[in-house]
Amino acid sequence: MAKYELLQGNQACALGALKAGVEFCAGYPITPASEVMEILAEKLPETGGRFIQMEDEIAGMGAIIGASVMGKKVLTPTSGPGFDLKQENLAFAAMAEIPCVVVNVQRSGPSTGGATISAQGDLMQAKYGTSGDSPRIVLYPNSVKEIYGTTITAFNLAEKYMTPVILLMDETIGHMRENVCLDEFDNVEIINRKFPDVAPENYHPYEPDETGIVKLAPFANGKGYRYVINGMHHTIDGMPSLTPENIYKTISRINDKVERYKEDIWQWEEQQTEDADIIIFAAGCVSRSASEAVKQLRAAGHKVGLFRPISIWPFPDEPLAKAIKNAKMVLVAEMNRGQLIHKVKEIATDNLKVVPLNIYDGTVIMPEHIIQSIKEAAK
Amino acid sequence: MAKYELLQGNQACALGALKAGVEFCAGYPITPASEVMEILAEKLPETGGRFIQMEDEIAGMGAIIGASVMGKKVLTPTSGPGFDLKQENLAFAAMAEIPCVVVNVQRSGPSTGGATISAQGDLMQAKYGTSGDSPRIVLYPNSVKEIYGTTITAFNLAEKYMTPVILLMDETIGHMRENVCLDEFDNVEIINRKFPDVAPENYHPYEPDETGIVKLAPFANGKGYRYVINGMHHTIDGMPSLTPENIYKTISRINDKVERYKEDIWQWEEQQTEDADIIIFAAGCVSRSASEAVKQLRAAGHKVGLFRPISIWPFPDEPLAKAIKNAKMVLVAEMNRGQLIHKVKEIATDNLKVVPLNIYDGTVIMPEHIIQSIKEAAK
Amino acid sequence: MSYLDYIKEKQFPLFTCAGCTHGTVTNTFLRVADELKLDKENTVIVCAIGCAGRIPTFLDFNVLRVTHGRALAFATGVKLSRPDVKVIVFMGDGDAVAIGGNHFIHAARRNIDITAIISHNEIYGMTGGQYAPTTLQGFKATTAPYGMIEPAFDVCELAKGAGSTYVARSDVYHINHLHKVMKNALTHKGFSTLEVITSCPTQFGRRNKMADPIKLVERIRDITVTQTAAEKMSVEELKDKIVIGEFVKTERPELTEIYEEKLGKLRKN
Amino acid sequence: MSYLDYIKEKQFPLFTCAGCTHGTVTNTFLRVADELKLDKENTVIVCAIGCAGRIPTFLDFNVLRVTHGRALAFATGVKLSRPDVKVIVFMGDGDAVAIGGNHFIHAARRNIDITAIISHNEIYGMTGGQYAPTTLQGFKATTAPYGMIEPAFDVCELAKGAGSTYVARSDVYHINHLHKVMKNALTHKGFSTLEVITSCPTQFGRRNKMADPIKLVERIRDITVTQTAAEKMSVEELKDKIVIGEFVKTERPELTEIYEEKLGKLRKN
Amino acid sequence: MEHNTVTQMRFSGFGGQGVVLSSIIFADTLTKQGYNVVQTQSYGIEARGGASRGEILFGKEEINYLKVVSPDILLALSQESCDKYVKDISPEGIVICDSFYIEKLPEINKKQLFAAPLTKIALDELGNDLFTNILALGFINGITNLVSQKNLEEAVLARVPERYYEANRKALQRGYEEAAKLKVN
Amino acid sequence: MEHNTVTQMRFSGFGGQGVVLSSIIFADTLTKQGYNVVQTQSYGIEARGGASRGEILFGKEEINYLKVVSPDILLALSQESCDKYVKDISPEGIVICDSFYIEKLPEINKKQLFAAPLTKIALDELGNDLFTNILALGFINGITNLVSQKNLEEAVLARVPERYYEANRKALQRGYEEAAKLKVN
Amino acid sequence: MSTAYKVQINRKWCKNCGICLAFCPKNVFSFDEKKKLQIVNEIQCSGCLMCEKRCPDMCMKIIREEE
Amino acid sequence: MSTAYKVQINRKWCKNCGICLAFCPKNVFSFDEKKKLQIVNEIQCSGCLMCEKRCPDMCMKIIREEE
Ligand SMILES: Cc1ncc(C[n+]2csc(CCOP(=O)(O)OP(=O)(O)O)c2C)c(N)n1
Ligand SMILES: Cc1ncc(C[n+]2csc(CCOP(=O)(O)OP(=O)(O)O)c2C)c(N)n1
Ligand code: SF4
Ligand code: SF4
Ligand code: SF4
Ligand code: SF4
Ligand code: SF4
Ligand code: SF4
Ligand SMILES: [Mg+2]
Ligand SMILES: [Mg+2]
Repeated sequence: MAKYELLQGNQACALGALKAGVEFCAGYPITPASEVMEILAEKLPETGGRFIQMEDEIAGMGAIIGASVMGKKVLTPTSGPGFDLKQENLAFAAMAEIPCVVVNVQRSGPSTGGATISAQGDLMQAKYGTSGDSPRIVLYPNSVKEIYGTTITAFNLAEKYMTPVILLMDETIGHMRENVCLDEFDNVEIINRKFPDVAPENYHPYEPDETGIVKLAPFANGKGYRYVINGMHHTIDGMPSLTPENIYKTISRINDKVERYKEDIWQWEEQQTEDADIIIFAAGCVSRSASEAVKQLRAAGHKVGLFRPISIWPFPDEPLAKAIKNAKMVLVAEMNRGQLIHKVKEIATDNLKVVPLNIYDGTVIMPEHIIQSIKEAAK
Repeated sequence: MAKYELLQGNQACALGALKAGVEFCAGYPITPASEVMEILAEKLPETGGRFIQMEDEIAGMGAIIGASVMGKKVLTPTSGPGFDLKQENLAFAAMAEIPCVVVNVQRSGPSTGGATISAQGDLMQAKYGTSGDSPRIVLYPNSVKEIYGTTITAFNLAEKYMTPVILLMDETIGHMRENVCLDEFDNVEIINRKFPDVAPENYHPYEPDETGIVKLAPFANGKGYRYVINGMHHTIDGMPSLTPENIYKTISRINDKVERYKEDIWQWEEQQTEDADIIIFAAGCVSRSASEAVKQLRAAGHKVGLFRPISIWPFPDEPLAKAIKNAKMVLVAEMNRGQLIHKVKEIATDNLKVVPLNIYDGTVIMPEHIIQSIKEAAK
Repeated sequence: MSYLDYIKEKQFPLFTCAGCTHGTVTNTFLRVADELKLDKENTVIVCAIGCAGRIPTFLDFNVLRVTHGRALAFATGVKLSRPDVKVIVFMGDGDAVAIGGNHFIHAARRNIDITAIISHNEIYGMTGGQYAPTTLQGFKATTAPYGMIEPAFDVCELAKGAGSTYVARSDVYHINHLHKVMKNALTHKGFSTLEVITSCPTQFGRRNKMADPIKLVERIRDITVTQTAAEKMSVEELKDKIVIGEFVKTERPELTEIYEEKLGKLRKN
Repeated sequence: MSYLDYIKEKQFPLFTCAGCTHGTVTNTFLRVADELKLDKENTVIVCAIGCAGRIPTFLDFNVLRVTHGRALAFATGVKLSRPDVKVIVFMGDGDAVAIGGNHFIHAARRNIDITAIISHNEIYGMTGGQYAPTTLQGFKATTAPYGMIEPAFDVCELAKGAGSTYVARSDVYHINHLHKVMKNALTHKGFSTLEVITSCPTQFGRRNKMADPIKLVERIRDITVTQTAAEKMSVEELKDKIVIGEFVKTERPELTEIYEEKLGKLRKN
Repeated sequence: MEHNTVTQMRFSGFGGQGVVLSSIIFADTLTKQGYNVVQTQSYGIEARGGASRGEILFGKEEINYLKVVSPDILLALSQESCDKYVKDISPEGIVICDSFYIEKLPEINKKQLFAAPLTKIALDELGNDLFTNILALGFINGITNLVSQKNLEEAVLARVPERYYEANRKALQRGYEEAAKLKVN
Repeated sequence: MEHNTVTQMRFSGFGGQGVVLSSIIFADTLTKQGYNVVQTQSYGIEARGGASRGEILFGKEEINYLKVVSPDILLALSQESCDKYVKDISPEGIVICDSFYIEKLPEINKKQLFAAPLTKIALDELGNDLFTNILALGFINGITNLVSQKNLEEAVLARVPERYYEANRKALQRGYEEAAKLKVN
Repeated sequence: MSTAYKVQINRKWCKNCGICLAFCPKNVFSFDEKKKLQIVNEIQCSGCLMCEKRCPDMCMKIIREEE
Repeated sequence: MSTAYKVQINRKWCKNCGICLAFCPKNVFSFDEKKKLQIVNEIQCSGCLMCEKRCPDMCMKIIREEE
């Protein structure tokens, strides 16, 4: 029989990470994300892993990349102001193609804002927070159970595509407890990065095979794969190089892989979109309220559906385009001043009405808000 | 007679800042932005101002905000990796409504990338680099002369709207010298932030009048206006507060003012758009090549025009929408993998073809590239 | 004037937990401010995030409360742009020497005329009890569930190594000593560091079998020794003790003064 | 084996300017590596941005070159996750004690078994000659056009204050001394700091009337004094001198060892 | 509307009284009994001085309301929390008060109000007011009988240190009995 | 196409020879003479060892080409830079070489090639090879006569320390004269 | 003429932490059943001010009264 | 049997900085007209290795030759 237990969102993240095989966690405390590392601090020693609280978020990000270079699966949790500080090293990880998982349990910003206050303010930053073009895989679960599964996915994608993956969470879900059953994850697939399959003499760490994904040997692997990892544009050997060819190759490789495999990365949920005139677009905790709104509105005879991106970056534009093809209106409900709505507008054709619902006072958007917005817009 | 001189882009920025009345500069060296502060280090003592090289970019950003709180006009120059690091304190300035000018002379990223390499990779970051919703005024000149004027505008807008302003530049223009004539700036308007006009007893620093703009008295003003400046959500007195009302008010006030006065902030240039079938959308150094392309294509009988945003944030969406209304195609030429094209697509109607031209190998997009792209797309 | 004239009474009571002796540092500061007749108008207090960093918002000065760890960076801008203003920085230990460590050592190096008052409660109070770089080995914290592993900073040694021209340590039990050294710190010209041993019953005490605020103050009483006493003690006896006193008191040219002296003459007008 | 077996000959010549003595530090390191028979496979070199930070990419080890200032943070992850690996960090002075200052003092506090070799050339070479926190007062830099105003760090004092268990300074003129202390630093257990006085003719020399690389090495010869000599000198005589020698050599439990000792028993399997 | 099949509970008091823990334990028990459960709590400074809060939403269907708006059951262990939250309760909602701290009981329908000097009982009979929160759990269940007392006890023991098993068992039982007294009345 | 009304110049040599400064001074002079001018240069490591580069685009119209692609005038002060850049020159482009360092002169149309031992002249006649770059300016202008020698001299003096005025004047003049010699031949 | 001291607690600010109580050399204070601070021995107060100066909430006041 | 030393410069790497030259106790080196390093006095070399160890470009090699 399925065994249910009561887990907190942040706890589910830590447990999911352990399931995925996390071996190293470094971070700096910040509300509302601290529980993730507190639990890992307790549990990692049991599996021979290590936790360290670093002097700041920059160092936390640096330390996990250092450990990942040694072949470990790594994670660092943070929130708004800390996420700001991690951007530079996050870009390094993307550039040097080092897998890692960065958890951002969102709080209300900007700046110190409100540490215990829920908000969805970092959706664009998660993609565009760093200078230059770098790829970003960003996952955004909406329940405690989904946090567990998505954390595993985050590690899998990081290792598969040799790139940082961001797990975005809401304070609301991170700090909430729900009854969950984790039985279905018993046999979940766990992916580990690939080891080079050529001899050390022929090894060029940054020359991928036809899959487009590099195979970086962990440092000090005892097998003679020795090379340079470097955040400047580089040659296939990792040496700094500023020729147009190497610049082009580096930037293309790190970005193209996420573009190329986007269909493998995309995750989304649709509820009753097939015949819907009105589609609610919502992610994270708001999608829970949206679900409830769909239920109530359907019960009242309205053709309403829900589109929920789980992978918000790469943005599931094709699935969304398909889902809204026959709709007349999309309500984009966000706990910010309008972020993903820009992506929806980008996709929307001229005859689709795109309506925003933005609440950013720290309270969660409730089903009533959504219902009311739809009623008003439909007038 | 007009007096022409040969100035470097970064030098024009420093001189423009002095013209605008800069009194304090703090920063951390980084190519290709260092000249801005090197020149200010030399010149500021002459006007009684101060320069200090801080221990890192975070501190540079912190120090200028500290000085601005004391009523000074302030600037910090940086580039990619340093801009990453400034994000947290930049958000603080936006939140606490402290005017300041942040110069980002873009280099090729992500990460360390190429310090001396030109790129337009930070256009989205300039808006979305921080957690939470915060306003951003971002100006993007395309010539040495325009850098001078735009730097003055940046200070004026910062002081007028009590918010940070970002001056984006290209390595290409920052490091380039051009003959310029600065005579026309002799009588340029210089704006200074407003001093409170109520008595200290009735003063609530974060309660704006009907203009929506706060009047923050410089600290230690000798007149009894004493208060708290704070990066948490706050009351009208600056005290930390997490009530929904105060959260809502704070976030709204800091963002609404930029939205409300966007027509005053918007700056753009159009070349021969009136009858154009094809419009090139380009900013910064690329727009120079685009200009040349327009000239050559027009000479060859093609109806081509140019739309160049100077204020890239707030994005001049209405002007752009107007300019492209009758066009059949927009070519968006960027030295990145496609950033502002998302804004163009957001605005574009179904029958407008939006075509990207992206070169990101460190070389500048040349007129030939643009001409060729247009010819191909028009096929 | 009474020491309470330096606070915003309307904002009281303080948000702190019962028995949080960060407040005792405030108490002493108010008395010293009163004694020195600190000019509210011409004094800027800079602080940041954390329980210690939040308290100054309750004081009736010009108060700039900034991002976690960055108070001294902002303060450097404040002081350098207005050398005539008195600048005081209040920080928690995490704020000052974890995330803020770099600004701390650089402000000390520069010998800029700022007084840094660091409330050392051996824990991250505000965020719920994670270890600080000052947490002594063996003590528990949410991120040190098996006891602190890492060695702790000696904040005064660090200040000294970085060049702080005044360095002292005191605690909330030895309240008259605290008063004396705080006054010295605030009247010192140059960068002065005052580390004060405080206590956090909620986050440190609770996890280390000293939930009662009184227990923690008793502990401070028991583990602190004065410099004079310490001199007579063996290394063995000094293990687990914290020495209070004034460790550095020197004169070096102050940053804003050097600036004025070297660059003042360039001023044209 | 020759010391040149530790480099990637194909990548040579070095990118550095003629007479840049950062290369001399490399030269010494290669000889010490050869002498210690450092295992290329099991050694990780971490470095970052700056001229000093770029040189290690030319060495034939596992080389992790990271963001400016952050080498020790990354190195902490490297070492803690693989305590069996030898970790060496090369940094410029800006890299190590300007932007990287916080990681430096925390790595020292933790006493993690890493050797930090800091090339002190008194300037930001890579970025074109801005002052470093080690630039002595009066010297010129692009950002100190009237001469350096701020006081400089004594990097060894800082390391000591932060808790580094081995602290030494040497220079590129006293090449045999450099060799000796580098060997000691690399064989020390715990966090070891080695500051090496080097020279940057292009950015420091040119602006300070010592454009000729030879002049700068002569200067180093002239301003350095050994500890023994320094002991016999007056404060006045020591002004403008730099003392070379080993300042701290102590034993404290090393971080990864404490971890293993305290938490190793929790391991289940 | 359908969402009313969800029951809302709020546990409140001042920091240190352990109301958050008791809400978690109750949520554990509900989970065990097959309900869908969402538990939330106050965080940060809010959770220290002043009013502390643990909340539960539960029901048989999927729960997509993530916030307690009007509690069907309110536990108040302090005057402040009682005053603050009593106005939120649902029309039929009940209020459970610790009359030791709540000297001014709320003026609501008597049928909806259940009061006992919980802290006093804990102090007098268990020797420590630390057990008040568990005692309150027994009291709530005594009144509402929402869960099996056995499951509740198991849930308590899973969340407290072993050396306090006995005291907590006693507290839980004692609370339950206290409720019985009220019902008899 | 129209953009050919823009003239392209490249000054090249090894780091330390001052080619960037000479390109700036030449651009100053062009500015003074009413041209539109764009001057660029190599930066960073690139600018230290190996080849250093200063470039100019000038003309009477607005300049929107920001990059020298095929120089009409190439100055090369080192073998390396000469070898590297000679292939870029425009069909009619001229190459000006320091034959002291460039032992292997490029194999191009003789009419397009102008060589003199510039560094040697500086060393022998001015006592320091530091003046080579200014000497080269005189030489270039002697050959091209693009600007007035007086304006060029003023531009030089505006960018060098006063104590070197005399030497630089002499260098400029000497370079100009050396070019005259070639023309006579 | 002897010196007496009046002990005043600002109840609105006092959090009943007990620090004044614990270290008062004269045992002037005690807790009531609800752990609320009580003045039980005002007459013994020696005016040492330790309570006032250590109070983390600035709510203790010792007033010197000449009798 | 006397000891002689052969002085080898790796010309591809040498930047002619002159550091070996300046501090050679035996004046083994000099610069030519183009500031290029020359070995002018190999015979005097005492094998002290100062040049080899100080060379920032790892391009000096002193080879001991028994005669
Ligand atoms: C950049 C950033 N990182 C982390 C935090 C979360 N945070 C707030 S206060 C604090 C530390 C509090 O400890 P301390 O400075 O010792 O002050 P205390 O609360 O103990 O007085 C932390 C980590 C933050 N606000 N910003
Ligand atoms: C975050 C960031 N800030 C600034 C820079 C620019 N930068 C590169 S190297 C360097 C300093 C170089 O000085 P130092 O560390 O002393 O090394 P050196 O070149 O002198 O050997 C700086 C500021 C950068 N790359 N990244
Ligand atoms: S958590 Fe600790 S430091 Fe913060 S107010 Fe409470 S007792 Fe004080
Ligand atoms: S700039 Fe200075 S530090 Fe850098 S390589 Fe040249 S001489 Fe060395
Ligand atoms: S010390 Fe202050 S807050 Fe604590 S009990 Fe005494 S008067 Fe109240
Ligand atoms: S003044 Fe001294 S004696 Fe009097 S109550 Fe306070 S502590 Fe006790
Ligand atoms: S020290 Fe080395 S690089 Fe310098 S001249 Fe001598 S051999 Fe050449
Ligand atoms: S080994 Fe000694 S003597 Fe011989 S060339 Fe080198 S420095 Fe001169
Ligand atoms: Mg603390
Ligand atoms: Mg340096």
